[in-house]
Amino acid sequence: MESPFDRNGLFSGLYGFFADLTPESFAWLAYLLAGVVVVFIVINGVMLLTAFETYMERRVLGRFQTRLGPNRVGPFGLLQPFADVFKLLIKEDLRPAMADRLTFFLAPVLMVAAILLVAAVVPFGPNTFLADLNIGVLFIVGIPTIATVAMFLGGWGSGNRFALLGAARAVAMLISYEVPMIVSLAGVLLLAGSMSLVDVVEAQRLPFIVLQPLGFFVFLVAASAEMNRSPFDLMEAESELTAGFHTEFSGIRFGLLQLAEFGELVIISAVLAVIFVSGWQNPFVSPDYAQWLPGQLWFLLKLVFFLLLFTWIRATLPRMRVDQVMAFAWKALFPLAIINTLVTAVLVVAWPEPEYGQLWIMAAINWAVAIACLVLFSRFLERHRERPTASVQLVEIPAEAS
Amino acid sequence: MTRALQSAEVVERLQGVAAEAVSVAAEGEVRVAPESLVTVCRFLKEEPEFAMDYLSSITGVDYLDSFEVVYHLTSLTHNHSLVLKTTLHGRDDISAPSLTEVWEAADLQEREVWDLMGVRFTGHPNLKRVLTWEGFPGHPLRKDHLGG
Amino acid sequence: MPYGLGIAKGMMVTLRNLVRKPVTVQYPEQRVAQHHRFRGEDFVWYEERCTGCASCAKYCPQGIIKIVTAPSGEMTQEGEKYKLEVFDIEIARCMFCGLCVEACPYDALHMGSGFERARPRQSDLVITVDELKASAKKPSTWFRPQLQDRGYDPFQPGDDVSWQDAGREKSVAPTYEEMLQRWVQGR
Amino acid sequence: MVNLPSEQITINLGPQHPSTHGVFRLRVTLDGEVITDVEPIFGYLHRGTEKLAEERTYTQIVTLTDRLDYTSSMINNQAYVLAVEKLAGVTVPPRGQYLRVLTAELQRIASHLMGVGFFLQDLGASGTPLMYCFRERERILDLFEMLCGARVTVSYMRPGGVFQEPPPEFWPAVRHLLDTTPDAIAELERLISENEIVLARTKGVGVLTKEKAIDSAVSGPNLRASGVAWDLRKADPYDVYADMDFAVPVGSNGDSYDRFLVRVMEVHQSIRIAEQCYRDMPGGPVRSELPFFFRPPPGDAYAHVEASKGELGFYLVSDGGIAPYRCKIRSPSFINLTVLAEMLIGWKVADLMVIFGSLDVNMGEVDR
Repeated sequence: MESPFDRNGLFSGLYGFFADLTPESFAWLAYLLAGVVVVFIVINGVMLLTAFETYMERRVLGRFQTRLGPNRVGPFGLLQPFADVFKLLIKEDLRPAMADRLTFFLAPVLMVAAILLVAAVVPFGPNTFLADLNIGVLFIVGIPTIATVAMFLGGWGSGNRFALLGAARAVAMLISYEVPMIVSLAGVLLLAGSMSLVDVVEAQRLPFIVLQPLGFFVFLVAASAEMNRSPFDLMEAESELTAGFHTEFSGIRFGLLQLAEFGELVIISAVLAVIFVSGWQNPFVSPDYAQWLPGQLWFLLKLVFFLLLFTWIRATLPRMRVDQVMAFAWKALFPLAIINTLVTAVLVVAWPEPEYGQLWIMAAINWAVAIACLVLFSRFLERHRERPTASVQLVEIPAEAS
Repeated sequence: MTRALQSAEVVERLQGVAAEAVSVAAEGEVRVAPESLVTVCRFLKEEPEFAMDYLSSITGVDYLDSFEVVYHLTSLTHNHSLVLKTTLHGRDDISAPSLTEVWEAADLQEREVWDLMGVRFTGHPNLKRVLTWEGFPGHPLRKDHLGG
Repeated sequence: MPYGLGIAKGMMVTLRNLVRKPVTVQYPEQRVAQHHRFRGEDFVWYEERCTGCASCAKYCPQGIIKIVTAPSGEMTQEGEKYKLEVFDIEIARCMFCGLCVEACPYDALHMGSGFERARPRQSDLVITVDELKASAKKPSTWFRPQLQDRGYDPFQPGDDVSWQDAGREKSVAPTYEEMLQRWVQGR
Repeated sequence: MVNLPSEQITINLGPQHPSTHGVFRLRVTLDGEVITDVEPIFGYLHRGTEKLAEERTYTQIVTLTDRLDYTSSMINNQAYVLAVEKLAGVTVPPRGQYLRVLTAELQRIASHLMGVGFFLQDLGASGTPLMYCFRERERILDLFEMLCGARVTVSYMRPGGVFQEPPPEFWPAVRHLLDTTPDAIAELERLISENEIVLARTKGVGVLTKEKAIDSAVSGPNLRASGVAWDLRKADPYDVYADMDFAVPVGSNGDSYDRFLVRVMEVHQSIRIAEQCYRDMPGGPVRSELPFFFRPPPGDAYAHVEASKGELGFYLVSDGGIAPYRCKIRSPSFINLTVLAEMLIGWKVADLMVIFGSLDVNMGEVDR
């Protein structure tokens, strides 16, 4: 019997395996079993990746700050995430008296569920994914919005004013950043001609980061806002709101929120790797040539690269203010995304079936537009004509004779 | 070097403002009667010759039979300084006029003197305790606090 | 200046620090080199040098040194040495200012160089006279230039200072011959 | 547009809050994100230093001054001993004065580094600038340990000088520090001072006008950032500052950025002063002999220094006894907070910490 998922090697293989074991009339059972096994692999894979990410982030951030980072639990501190989870599990689960029971309990669960849902459509390698949705791109920008609802539920349900402020910020900001994020992907969709993530990967004869510098930039920034990473971590700004929406969460609930946060980081990095640096393909050569490494490994390397990039950004940048964040989304990112879409649309109309060489011309035009936009926006956003440090001057005062 | 003003000269200049109320306390120090403190301070601040624009500190000192409030004034314009002292007799319910309308800097410092020394400043907009809490028994910097 | 250049500069700074050697010191295994003047808590006290004058107790801003003395009947020639029955330093309240050491006229009390005397109960944070007698004689050189001048380091193992060596009279005080010459033969 | 009913909320920032620099409480009334009312509440760290001083001898009080502004204990020591010397009429040997200036400037670097680091931490930089600042500060504290056996609560100065000659290894260590610190500060400046986010967060935020600053007796870097060229090291030189050649950084806008930058630039000037002290260090004794229990003549004296936070003054009244009759501490942090409430109103919660952080107050000194 032919598998309903032709391109999904992992799934169809498992389906074939279970179909052999079960009678012909129980095809649905084989389908279910294969699904459960793949879901199991994906969820645990994402969880392990997240655990590894928390460890890596802390170590690398430590090194950025010339510290060491956690290195006590296990070799090189590798077991630190597990120690953290164990600690959180045995901690008392506190619920504030003012908290709304339902929303307070629902928030962490909903948040983790939303993140794990996104993992369903991410192709982790050739033939290695759970589902190849034909609206995959929409799915990955739509589903994380549920996490926003969860944040608001958690912040509102805590009955804490810091949490409420954090939740209000979260809703205001995340909804704003959805818009440039989606629009920035429009260029990619025009080039790929499909919303399926597998199609997007296979359409990248040249990685889309080369073809879509502006789209990549907008998506990177909007995505780091989407997963409330520095410099957009307003909703949990520890210097202002103590911990924002998760001020009141403790124990494993806090753990789940952290899992969701870092899980989202992993997922977004995976999506970035898939959409902009050609997923499981070798980004340095055209897919027609040798791939040097297995696709899954390429994917992992790109994923780690983006995780490190986000860590680097976090290590350097201070936080923006809430109104500046909004202004940035609407006044800078949104126009940039629109410009990018328009330029790409024109190019796609000009070369509907581009040769490899024509791709490079398209890339050159896109880069020129990106640099022009950067210069233009610098002019536009520049409020201080002179060097900012010129506001303080050294004054020589003669010491009065004593 | 910040020049300490000659108290005799200052007293002489202040004769037109508050003749009876001022006297020389020591070198660079002028004693002012509490009633005319605000007038004197306003004069010292606004008269260009003195331009005492900077109220460095306000100190309360407990001399058992009286309290002394010491004001350290500085002029950033002329780089000279002057010390004003005012004596408040009695122990219970003593008060001095507030200088908050002359210098904003008097705000927290007068609250501190009230809190720790128990000198009430009349006319202060928000005379509450600062370092101790509302309902703290007594004023801790008084010499007789807790019988000590 | 184009927008984003400041951020890029900052990113390069953090990147450069990524490859720098971390400054972390893994405390229980590694230790920072302490200076020999370090004012620590394991006070060093020489019974032989102490006269029980209680200057240290008087000089202590916190008043945490408790001294009880009694006539000992020893050394009555020199004016009778006092026996110290109690010499308690309540280091729970000590702020390690070292004024007691500065005060000691006979160089009998010295700061120590330790800092790890954490105890669960405050009552355990008292150094008694017995403990002082038994403790390792590794004084800090704080306010003791005579120790510093001879290159003594409390962190060198086996370099204990005996009571004869701890005082500053050794280098400054005139010898017996000198005194004899000046005060007896010279007259 | 529908008029939804809304109400203001009151939140308590502190006493336990990640960025209140100690135990400080702000009762903030918010309209959405905008601050409409602020009431600062102090006193959680009140230890009664002034009362304790009345029970201690003049030398013993030195140890209390360490604990006022624990990030700049050397300068606190200096202010106090200057007041005692003025009261008792004691002269200090030149080497003692130079050592005081050297250590005070090193302490100023350490304190400003800490102030800048925590300011950037309040901006939300996840610890990186703070870590770099602490790395440099740590090296200065190492010097202090070498000098007097303690890193933070130094108790280094005594009425009449400093307590003891520095050990011989102190001098090469100072040389190394003076050679390497400017590069480290330059790195910090590259990291942060032109960062667009920092500029957007701090430029024009929390403006303190010149007139308001003078009227409220704001002092130190905050006053200078508002455009007042007033530095007690220049205006009323104490110890050997009159012989030192240095410039005073003066801001023009009085916003949070200027306050931050004035501190960074003062660090460079402090290095310059320390360099001159190192070069011109005279020989001789470091301390004029003064008995431990000495009795200044009855009278009063006020001495002030330019501490890292502003004008730190000690007003001592003597009744001829071994302890001061009254010891008043004019703490710069406390008086700088006079302007806080007015500066905050109308800004957002996120700006609250920026403005508060840029004032660089130390609660140990506020509450005394």
